[in-house]
Amino acid sequence: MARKITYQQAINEALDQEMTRDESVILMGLDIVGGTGSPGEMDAWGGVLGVTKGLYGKHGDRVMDAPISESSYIGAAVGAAACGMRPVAELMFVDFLGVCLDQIYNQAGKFKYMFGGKAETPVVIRAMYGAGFRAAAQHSQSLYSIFTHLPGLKVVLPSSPYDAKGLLIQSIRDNDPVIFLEHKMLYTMEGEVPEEPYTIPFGEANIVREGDDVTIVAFGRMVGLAAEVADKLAKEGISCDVIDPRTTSPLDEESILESIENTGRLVVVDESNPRCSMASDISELAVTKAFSSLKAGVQTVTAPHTPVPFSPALEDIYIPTPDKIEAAVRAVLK
Amino acid sequence: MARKITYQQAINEALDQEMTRDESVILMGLDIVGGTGSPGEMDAWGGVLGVTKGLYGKHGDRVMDAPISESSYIGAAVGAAACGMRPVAELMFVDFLGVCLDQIYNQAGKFKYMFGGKAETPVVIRAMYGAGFRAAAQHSQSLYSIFTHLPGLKVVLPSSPYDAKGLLIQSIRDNDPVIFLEHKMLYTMEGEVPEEPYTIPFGEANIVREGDDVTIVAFGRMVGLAAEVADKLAKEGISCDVIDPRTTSPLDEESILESIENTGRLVVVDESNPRCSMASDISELAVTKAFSSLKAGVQTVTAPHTPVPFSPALEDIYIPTPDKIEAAVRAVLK
Amino acid sequence: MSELSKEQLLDAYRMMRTIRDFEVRVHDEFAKGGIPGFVHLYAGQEASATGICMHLNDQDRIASTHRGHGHCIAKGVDVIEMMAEIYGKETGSCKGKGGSMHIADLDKGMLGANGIVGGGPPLICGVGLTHKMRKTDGVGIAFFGDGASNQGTTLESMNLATVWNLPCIFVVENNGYAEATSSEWSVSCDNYADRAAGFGMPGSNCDGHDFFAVYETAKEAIARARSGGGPSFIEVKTNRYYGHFEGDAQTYRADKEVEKVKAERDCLDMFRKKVTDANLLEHSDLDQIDKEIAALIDESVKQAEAANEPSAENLLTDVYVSY
Amino acid sequence: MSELSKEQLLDAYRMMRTIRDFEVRVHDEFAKGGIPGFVHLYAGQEASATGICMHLNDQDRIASTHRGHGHCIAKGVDVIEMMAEIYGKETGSCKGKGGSMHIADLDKGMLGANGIVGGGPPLICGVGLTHKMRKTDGVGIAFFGDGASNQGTTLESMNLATVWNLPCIFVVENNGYAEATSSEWSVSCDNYADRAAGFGMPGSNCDGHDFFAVYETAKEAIARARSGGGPSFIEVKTNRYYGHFEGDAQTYRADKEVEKVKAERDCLDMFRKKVTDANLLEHSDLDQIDKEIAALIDESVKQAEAANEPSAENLLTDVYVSY
Ligand SMILES: Cc1ncc(C[n+]2csc(CCOP(=O)(O)OP(=O)(O)O)c2C)c(N)n1
Ligand SMILES: Cc1ncc(C[n+]2csc(CCOP(=O)(O)OP(=O)(O)O)c2C)c(N)n1
Ligand SMILES: [Mg+2]
Ligand SMILES: [Mg+2]
Repeated sequence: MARKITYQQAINEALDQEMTRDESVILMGLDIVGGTGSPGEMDAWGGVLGVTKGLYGKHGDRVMDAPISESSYIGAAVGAAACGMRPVAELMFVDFLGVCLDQIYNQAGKFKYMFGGKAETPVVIRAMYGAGFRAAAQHSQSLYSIFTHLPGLKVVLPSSPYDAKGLLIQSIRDNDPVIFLEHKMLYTMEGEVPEEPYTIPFGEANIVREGDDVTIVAFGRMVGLAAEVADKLAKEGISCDVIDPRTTSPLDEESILESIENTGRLVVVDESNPRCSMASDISELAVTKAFSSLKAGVQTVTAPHTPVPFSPALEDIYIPTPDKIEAAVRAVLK
Repeated sequence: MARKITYQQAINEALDQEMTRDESVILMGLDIVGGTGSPGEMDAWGGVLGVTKGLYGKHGDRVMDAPISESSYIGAAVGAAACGMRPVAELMFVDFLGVCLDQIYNQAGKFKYMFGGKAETPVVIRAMYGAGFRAAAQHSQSLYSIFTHLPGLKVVLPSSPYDAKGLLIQSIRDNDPVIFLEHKMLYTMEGEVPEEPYTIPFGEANIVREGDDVTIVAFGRMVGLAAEVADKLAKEGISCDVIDPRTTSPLDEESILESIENTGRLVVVDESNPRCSMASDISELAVTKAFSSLKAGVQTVTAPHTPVPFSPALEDIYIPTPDKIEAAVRAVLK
Repeated sequence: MSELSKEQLLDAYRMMRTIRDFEVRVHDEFAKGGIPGFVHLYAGQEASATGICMHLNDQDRIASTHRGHGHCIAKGVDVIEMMAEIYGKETGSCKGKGGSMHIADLDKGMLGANGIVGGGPPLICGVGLTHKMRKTDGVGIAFFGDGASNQGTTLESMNLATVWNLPCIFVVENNGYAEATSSEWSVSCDNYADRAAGFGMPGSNCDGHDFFAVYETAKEAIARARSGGGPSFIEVKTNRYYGHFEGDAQTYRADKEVEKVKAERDCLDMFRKKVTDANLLEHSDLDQIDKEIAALIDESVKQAEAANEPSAENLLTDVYVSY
Repeated sequence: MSELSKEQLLDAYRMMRTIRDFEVRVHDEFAKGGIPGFVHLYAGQEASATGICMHLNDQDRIASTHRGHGHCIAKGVDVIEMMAEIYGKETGSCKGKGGSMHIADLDKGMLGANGIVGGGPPLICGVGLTHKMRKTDGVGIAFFGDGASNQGTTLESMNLATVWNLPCIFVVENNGYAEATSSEWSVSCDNYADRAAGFGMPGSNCDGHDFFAVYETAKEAIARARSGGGPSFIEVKTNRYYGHFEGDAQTYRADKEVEKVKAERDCLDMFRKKVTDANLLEHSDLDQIDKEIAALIDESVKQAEAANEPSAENLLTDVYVSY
């Protein structure tokens, strides 16, 4: 499988292939077509960063722009899912969850339980997340901990083009509501991606690097940074097990625990704010279920408990860096 | 201080006294007056469970009912706070955050930072939370982990009438946005409460029981259950330090760490869903900052990763019970 | 009125009577302490759900509110299972996990009572969209209250339905109050038709005590939606007979407000008078239904009381299809 | 037009010219790579912010949008600090922490550009409420776009403002597009006045290229609000000269759409023609302003480029007043 495409192309391809395979897959969002009702070109944008470009041309009215009314168009996706469609709704930036969360967590996420099992809501919510784009406090957050906290939702954080495609196809075929989060700084990342459709099961971590000295659990864009650090330290003879859980809900506890049992040392790298975060969650896993294996306290590397600053100088120190990850690895080894 | 009043009365008294003291304190919410525009009695409800009853009679138009438009009336509270008022907005049930979260976390919580420090937003959002009322999946959640995750907000969880009054007065006088969460099952709890106004500082835990064997950190309604278990175990010679952090943001890390350093054993009791929760957060604190003191793995007692069931039989086993807390304490002592 | 067959008229009466008796009984049983939780009753508003749902078939879907029993019954949800659900029993429509505020039956096209005010209208856009994509002539009906008409989710959905030209009908059941707050105060437009116009759709209103008025108004809107003419808005002017929820002392209401409506404009009485005056049905036909329904409701309570609580395993099931 | 003093006319022109030159310069500097992040320019819409804010004093407050530079300048925010903010420098209005999408100056009554579409209208209800509680004659102005007019937060706020009778003005700057999507498609009402009526408030519209039209329309609405007459809605029909954000190829626009507006209805040209035709100002007065502003904008860029990045400590400050 020699073909290399970007993370963004992988997402586009997954959507395209699933729409081709299954008539019930429909897309909706803000300017995911672009140009609707306008005098110029239709499909002018294909999403604010071009991720859905071309899909309107191929699939016509199954790709729909919406007015800026996230509650109602995402709610419409939820309602359509409850009627047997497989909608993929784009919430442009995950930061906008504040105007539409109810339809996601109180409706989609709870139907099955509240209705005694007699409902399925196979909706996918795609959203961009993450810092690094100089997009400031309301367009740069990593809010996946919130979705992970909420029962009834599945949460997916692809860290590579290969995972993006396989996880998105799985998300669309999955029968539960899925939050599929795309890191905006990864869109241009290239990687090998098979042309044919394939799925990656939820709840199965990817062991990105194997090692026996330290376990590093990292999410989304942080996976690449952790791997980079692991490669660097490998030259010094420090070997790290770098685990990308790929989905935070469900979580592959087993792989993480197995690794901790082997290494006895854990670093968690999470781009989100630190409180009640995935960094907390994995730390809890270690101290409740693998305490006897731990040889040192856990180290977490996260953003600080602050909004995301606009200033590039500040944003660069807001985001966890390889240096900080390396320091954390060295600290657990002390 | 012999006077005993309920948790609910304590809240009412705090609001009343602060409104009397400071003209800029105003209240808004759904039916916090009750009867607005109606042909019958005004102040007919005083809140859905009567918590604000009588305040309209005393303070008139400074207590305002709103249409069912949480984003706009809570946003109005945020905007008024940015103009120098001290609004206390009631979000009837915290479960409704899904229709108004943006104004809370992207606006109120970020103004100061985004505006380079040149803003203050002294708004208080009061909301009911918690299970036990047979109110089912959309009226029973404990969503404080979400607010705790978000920088810029302070989060308060009073566990007694005394704390409710002192923490609410502090919330109103505080210059940051505060989420003040009232457990609906505690409204009828009685306790000694001074008549005069007083404040309880944020970020100072209350040591509810002192002990040397096990640290129990518990939140909100769970504090009482933990104390009950501690009292029972005390008779067997097991002594528990029961810590009520009272505010989850800021968090009194010091008191918790000090206790763990002394006991070496930690149980966290959190009514919320388990993932990325306060149970995770406190576990992380222990394993990152007090690892060398830990003599055993941490035990957490939480609700399961499910919505809140309606059935009383199921709800009773959904909520952490004294039995489960006791089992957790015994487990960390093994 | 004359267009309805005798069968249909009997059905309409049966539906309204079922709702009424169901609600009166829940009220009584709640007062005796047999029913847990928050319960919002639909008594008084029967003609609304009935006049609208009489037009619907199983492919049509409705979204309801916290005050959902009437909509459930009108959409054909099983009454025995509903009562068990309200009691929180394992034989309930939702195995006891939902309760009064979340009764649903998707197979019947009933997308659920909803604990979130304004929760339903976005979902109904999804129903309309599904019908549109599948090129059926099905429709979606969003029932919501006057209070809910001010929720952003409702307002957005009205815009979306017009922009996407969806076969959706927005039915505001204006019973004068949202909890204790008057709709005259909380709703800023003089007339709901004005608000509909602001979202590019036709708006009309009707007397919610008169089954036939509701039926006729809905007929037009639903026909329009079925034939691709897009969404409509209907205000049903109605009254609720009980408090906002069970336990509400209702001091915000005018003196004798409900008594007066009951005496002068009760939907069951009005229906009976109209159809018997016009000699379309006999009193005895209706009395017969009254008897049947009384028995049915008795049976539902008996079965609900006798049913088991859900067993403990149920706590952890039904969260996901797979996890 | 004649009611405005020479001083005021010069002020209006200066404001519009400042906005225009500021935006043109940001456009150019962005293209050169000097400015990070998402930048949305207000060029073309100057008469809107200016015609409205000319009526305001420091106690009046406005809420803006992602396209906020023009509103800032019209409300008196310092241009030198604004430019530094857009560059992310420590001398910026927000110490470089906010950037283009979050410039604010509460002392000037500017409650912030806002990255959330529909974020401002609820805040403006709070401004109106504050004035009402304090019994001042201050007002609050919510600026928002045609796209934002469909956000639930905006719609709810219109209802709330009427119900609470707040001194708020809702100004929709209809520039024809929300990103690439046409407002003719996304806004369901034929006329924004219809939507205003649905929320119980007067609605009017005006030509957003004509400063005087905006000024007169706003005058009435603001006077009404100041005297306790409640909220109003104004549609300003306008055009944006650049893309949605910098980098937008704008293929969704009609051929020569912007060129045409620029040639025929540019707000600065129209203003100049009107005031000179009426002999209220001389061309030389205006040329003088052009020169001053060009120098000011040059200076702002020079200072912004020379200023320091915020130092690392700033990352952790300003989250709370105390913690
Ligand atoms: C988002 C949200 N806000 C508030 C509530 C609390 N609440 C439940 S019912 C209700 C009143 C609803 O009034 P209306 O829409 O007129 O319906 P009615 O009760 O009259 O049938 C309120 C405020 C809620 N459930 N959800
Ligand atoms: C809640 C939310 N949804 C979507 C966006 C993305 N977005 C930013 S600007 C914009 C278009 C706004 O259009 P309009 O209100 O007409 O303002 P204009 O850009 O034309 O000034 C969109 C969709 C956002 N920032 N916030
Ligand atoms: Mg009502
Ligand atoms: Mg626009």
